[in-house]
Amino acid sequence: MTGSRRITYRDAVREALQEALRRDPRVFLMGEDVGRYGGSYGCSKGLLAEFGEARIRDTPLSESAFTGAGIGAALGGMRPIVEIMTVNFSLLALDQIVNSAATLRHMSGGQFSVPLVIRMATGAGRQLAAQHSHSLENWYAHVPGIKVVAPATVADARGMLWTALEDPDPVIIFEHAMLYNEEGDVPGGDSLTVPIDGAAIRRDGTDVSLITYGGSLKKVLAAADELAKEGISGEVIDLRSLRPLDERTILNSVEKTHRAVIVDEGWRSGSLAGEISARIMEGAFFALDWPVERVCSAEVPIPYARHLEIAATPQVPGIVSAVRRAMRR
Amino acid sequence: MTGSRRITYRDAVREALQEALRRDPRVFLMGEDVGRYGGSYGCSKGLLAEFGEARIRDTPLSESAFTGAGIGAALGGMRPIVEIMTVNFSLLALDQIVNSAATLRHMSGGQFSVPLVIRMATGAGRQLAAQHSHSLENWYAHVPGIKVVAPATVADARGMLWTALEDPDPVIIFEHAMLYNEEGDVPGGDSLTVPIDGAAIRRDGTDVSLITYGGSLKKVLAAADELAKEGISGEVIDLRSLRPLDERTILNSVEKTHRAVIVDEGWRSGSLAGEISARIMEGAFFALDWPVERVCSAEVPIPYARHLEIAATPQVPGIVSAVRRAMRR
Amino acid sequence: MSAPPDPRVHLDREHCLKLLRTMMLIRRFEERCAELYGEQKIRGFLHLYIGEEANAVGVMQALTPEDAIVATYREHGHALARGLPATEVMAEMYGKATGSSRGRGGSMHIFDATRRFYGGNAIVGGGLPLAVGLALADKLREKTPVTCCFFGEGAAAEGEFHESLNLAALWKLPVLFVCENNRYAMGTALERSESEPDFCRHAASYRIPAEAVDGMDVVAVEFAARRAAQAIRDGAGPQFLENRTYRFRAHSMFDAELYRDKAEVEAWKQRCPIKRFRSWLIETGVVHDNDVAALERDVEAEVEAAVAFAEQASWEPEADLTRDVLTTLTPGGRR
Amino acid sequence: MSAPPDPRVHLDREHCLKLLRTMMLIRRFEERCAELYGEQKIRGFLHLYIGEEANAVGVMQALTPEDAIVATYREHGHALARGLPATEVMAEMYGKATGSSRGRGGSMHIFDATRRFYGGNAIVGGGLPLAVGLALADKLREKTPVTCCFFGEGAAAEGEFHESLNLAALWKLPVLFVCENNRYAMGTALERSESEPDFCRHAASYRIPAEAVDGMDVVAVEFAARRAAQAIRDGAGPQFLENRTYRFRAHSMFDAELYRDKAEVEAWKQRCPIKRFRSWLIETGVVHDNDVAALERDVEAEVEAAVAFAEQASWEPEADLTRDVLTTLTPGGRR
Ligand SMILES: Cc1ncc(C[n+]2csc(CCOP(=O)(O)OP(=O)(O)O)c2C)c(N)n1
Ligand SMILES: Cc1ncc(C[n+]2csc(CCOP(=O)(O)OP(=O)(O)O)c2C)c(N)n1
Ligand SMILES: [Mg+2]
Ligand SMILES: [Mg+2]
Repeated sequence: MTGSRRITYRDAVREALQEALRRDPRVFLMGEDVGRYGGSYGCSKGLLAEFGEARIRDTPLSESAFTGAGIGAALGGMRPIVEIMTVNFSLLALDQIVNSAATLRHMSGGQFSVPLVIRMATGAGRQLAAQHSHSLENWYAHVPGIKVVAPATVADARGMLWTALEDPDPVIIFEHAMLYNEEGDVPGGDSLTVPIDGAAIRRDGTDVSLITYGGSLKKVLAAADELAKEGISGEVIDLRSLRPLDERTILNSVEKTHRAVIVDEGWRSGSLAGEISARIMEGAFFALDWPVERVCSAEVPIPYARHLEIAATPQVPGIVSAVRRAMRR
Repeated sequence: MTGSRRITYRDAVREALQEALRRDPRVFLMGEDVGRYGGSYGCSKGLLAEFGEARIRDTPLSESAFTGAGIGAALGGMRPIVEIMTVNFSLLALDQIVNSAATLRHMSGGQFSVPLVIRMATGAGRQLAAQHSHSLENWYAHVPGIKVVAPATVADARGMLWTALEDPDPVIIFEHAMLYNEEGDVPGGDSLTVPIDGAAIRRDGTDVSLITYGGSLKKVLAAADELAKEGISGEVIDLRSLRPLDERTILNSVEKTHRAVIVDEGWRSGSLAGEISARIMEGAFFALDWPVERVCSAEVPIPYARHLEIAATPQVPGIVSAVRRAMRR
Repeated sequence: MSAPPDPRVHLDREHCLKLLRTMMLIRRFEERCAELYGEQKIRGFLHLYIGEEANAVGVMQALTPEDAIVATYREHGHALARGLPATEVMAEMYGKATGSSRGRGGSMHIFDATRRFYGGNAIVGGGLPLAVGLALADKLREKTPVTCCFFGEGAAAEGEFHESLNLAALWKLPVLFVCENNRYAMGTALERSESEPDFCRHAASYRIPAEAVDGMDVVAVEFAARRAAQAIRDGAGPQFLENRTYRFRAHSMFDAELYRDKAEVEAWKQRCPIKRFRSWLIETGVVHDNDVAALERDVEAEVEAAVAFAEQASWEPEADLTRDVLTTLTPGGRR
Repeated sequence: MSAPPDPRVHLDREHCLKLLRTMMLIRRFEERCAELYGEQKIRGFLHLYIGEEANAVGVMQALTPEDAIVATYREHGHALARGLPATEVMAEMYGKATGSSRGRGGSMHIFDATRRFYGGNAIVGGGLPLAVGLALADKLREKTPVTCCFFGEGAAAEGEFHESLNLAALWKLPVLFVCENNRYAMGTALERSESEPDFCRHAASYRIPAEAVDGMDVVAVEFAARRAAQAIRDGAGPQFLENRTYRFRAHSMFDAELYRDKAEVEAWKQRCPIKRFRSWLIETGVVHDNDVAALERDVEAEVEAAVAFAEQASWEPEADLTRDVLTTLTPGGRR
């Protein structure tokens, strides 16, 4: 058993794809520019050379048809991985995802499973403006019949894909665009897979529960560091699975800390943060010493200018102030 | 000034369309089967004869293009009303709505407004199964740059359209499919328009705030009647506008009643009910005597069989029990 | 109606009786459904295929049990022609637990995994990408089935039509596209939905070989489908049929049919695929009046047995509401 | 390059200088943008039009100030050719408050209401339905402008292409569709995205008249665009141009160009629209070396003035973040 290795999130995704393609001949990768270009975020570089055109399929610009084709191929016994360049473009494929992938099993009385994995980048931070910076995780988390995960760490990016592929139902994987260059550790040895159904406590704490996922985890950990200097002990929960939510882990933490701040890059109104706040309301109301706070994106299409983009999205100072408010400091 | 009249919701929609088409030559109606067929729910019957093909435009099955064409026509100075048969099919048009209609003004630095109205049916209750029974109101309510309304009464259906057309920004109108045959009063005289930015208290009460919208209002009022017999006085709030939310009306009520139950036909996880619960958490936590309850749809693609469809969606008995729970009865 | 020139359609008595019987079964089954809709035994949307039977029946002859089928919300005919038991289809219309989809789908969502019948799709055009994917799965595993995708002419205006035909052609996938051109999409006539109403030209613009077929002639349909399926099996890539047909009934049970002439409907009814085929069979002496009478009794009995089956079938327990949302049961659900 | 047969393209010295200057301005402007990207003055996605200048410049000659333009995320060329001030476009690239979109759009979202320049759309194919709608608005009011819609050949695979062409043709809308076929969609070559790579055949399948044009020849483009625009103004309905062109640079600043041969790029560079037109003008004596030198200085000065303008421009105050989300200000916003 070798020790852990340090790699980028991008490499973790690539390794995970490579492993899956090697392990299971039913697995193939399909999407715009996954082949010759190497993936718009470079996650599939080199895979075409190893696995060939049949299994690393460049598609035309046809989000609806190639996502639907992924569903069909899953019905037909394959294990497709569909890459949609970013969540923004997934709007073009939503009909297939919501009306077919999510419904087919139930609507057919349990006759068909759809073992499909859809990966997509999400989030702001690269100054790509209003049509390339969405965080629509809560849209997907709203839909019965699919599972939704958001690997926030390199190890999760490395380990969740195989678990998702083994799942008989459609799994959507959100990769925050700001994570691809991040470095992190992955365990050595063979057991790189990680479960996709439970939250992880990324930092233990006693005073306040900081609940987040995906691209915001890093910011929340930084905020917790800062708060620690003020003597505030934040417990950081990385949701990992956005549907289903690991309600137990959230509630256990809040029952201990009596306070919670949720950090979510989605727009505040109608956000996943709202759902979590409601769950805490329902499951831990009497344990709360202070109303659950939310730190979300401003209600604005994300602007291009750097200072405006920063102002529009959750940042460490905003998280720190929300916690101070919750602590009545 | 004549007295009020009793008409169906369907007729209210039709009258509102007719009035708008008569008042403003820039208004036109566009969508699948709005002309010769008279609208899939019969809301535009007779309009083709009065206004002709140019203004009552039957479209091919092309949700993305004709919705986008509505956006373009609005940019070009018209006041289009786009009818999407039901919210389920709007998934095919979401890219245009979210990436263009909702962003154009901000993304252009304020140069363009998009005075577009999109009407669509929503909701379950007609045994149309998993691809025709969605309630995706919270998806739309999540998006900055658009307004979202849900007329729950005949008078609102009659009065909101003109207000929406006068609004310089895109307005989405959700008409619950179970309402079209409902009868109700509309005021006589000329002032039929109603505002689209405020909630309405449909029944005063003191013990518990019952917050709902659209197709669930009738059920909530029925539940309130039943509860009154038990001596529980429910205040019924009809949100009317789902984006922006009239937070003030909600909070004022909860500050008075100290308890709230939200009834929302959307799936529970990620629902608008979650957002409202979170808003109450944030704005009225210390006024609450009991955690806010939600009555939502079950986490299942809506099934065809009548008894299962009923079991999957909010019903009077479920609302009554939630209130009893909140009242600790 | 002329005898088909291709030897692969064997118009022997047995086969002819089968074609006729299947069309009659669909017709009778749906007439009964319309009655049951009136009695509120069947609810939701009910789209009848009456008048179009030759299409499903003809095409299905060209398919083997290994082939896959993707249909629309107007799919009773396809389901029955594929061999789904009328009992289960009827029970599904009732919403019963023994229905093809355990009562969760209803008329628009008939499925049968064992017969590779992939529904039943109520999103117009939504089945096209699925068919592409099913064919891709077969091609990737070097299997040779055909995936047959039925859709209406109205669906051809949707972007999915364009994207799917392009993918299928680009990747040379074994898809048989069958456009059932019944000239109306709800109340919208063909000429108001298509700038180019000749669908073979659309297919050609993706370099997909296409043929227009008399969709009121079951033998012509069978012949064209066999030829197209054979081309696919021979590796020629996707093929396209435009079946020119007509629905005799309203779009659904809610349709007042304001958009078309009664005379037009009557003219098409003269071309009823069942009547025409039956007359031809009797004229040519392949079958006799008493054969037809026997078939009628037989079909009637099958439909009535289906109704009886559906009537006595049990309801899915409410407790199983969230069963099969995911493959592993979701705990909780309603709240 | 041959002189155009149509008298409506007036190749007098002044017009030639204008064509040449505009192409040179776009080229220099974008070369400067690439440098500024290296200096991190410009961020986000930056898609250069270098090599394709003849298309925007040629087409724009056929349009009047009343006409409308819908472009893509590769739209600096279209914006400048339409007459947007280089200063405002550059300030937008910087994200400054005096930029065309107050810094909210950046490179991919240049807008100008006064010039009917409707962006700037970063959803591939997303502009097509908007163009249909703009044209519909004009038609409904019995106005006669043309709406000109630019898009790449990659966009033609999207469903929106199909739906939009069908609508435009069906409703005989005054849309000039300009497909800028530069043979690649990011790293995907034409033959891997289109089963039928001849776009005129696609246009024909909607009965839209179409013409393929040498997109490296500004005069040929102008000529074709004038003819098509005139046909639209004459009431012939939508027209389609396939401009065969090439981008000399990477897709965006993040692209390692693994997908195409250097030799291919070099071969196309030999056909540089600026070089060719300039040589032809000099050969035929329409302009002289010193005219070109003067233009170069002139263009350089304009671009440097734009950079200076952008450099000194102020930032939008953070407090105005949620300004213009709605036409009436939204209270609140961030929380
Ligand atoms: C995406 C979508 N849009 C609209 C509808 C409503 N709708 C159901 S059937 C239909 C007409 C379809 O016509 P066609 O494809 O010709 O099939 P036909 O009904 O004639 O068999 C329409 C508009 C739908 N189900 N899905
Ligand atoms: C709907 C959508 N899918 C994917 C992308 C990512 N993307 C941006 S440009 C591009 C290539 C477009 O190619 P083409 O239409 O030929 O235009 P070109 O870039 O060659 O000018 C892609 C795939 C996008 N912006 N929008
Ligand atoms: Mg039809
Ligand atoms: Mg291109």
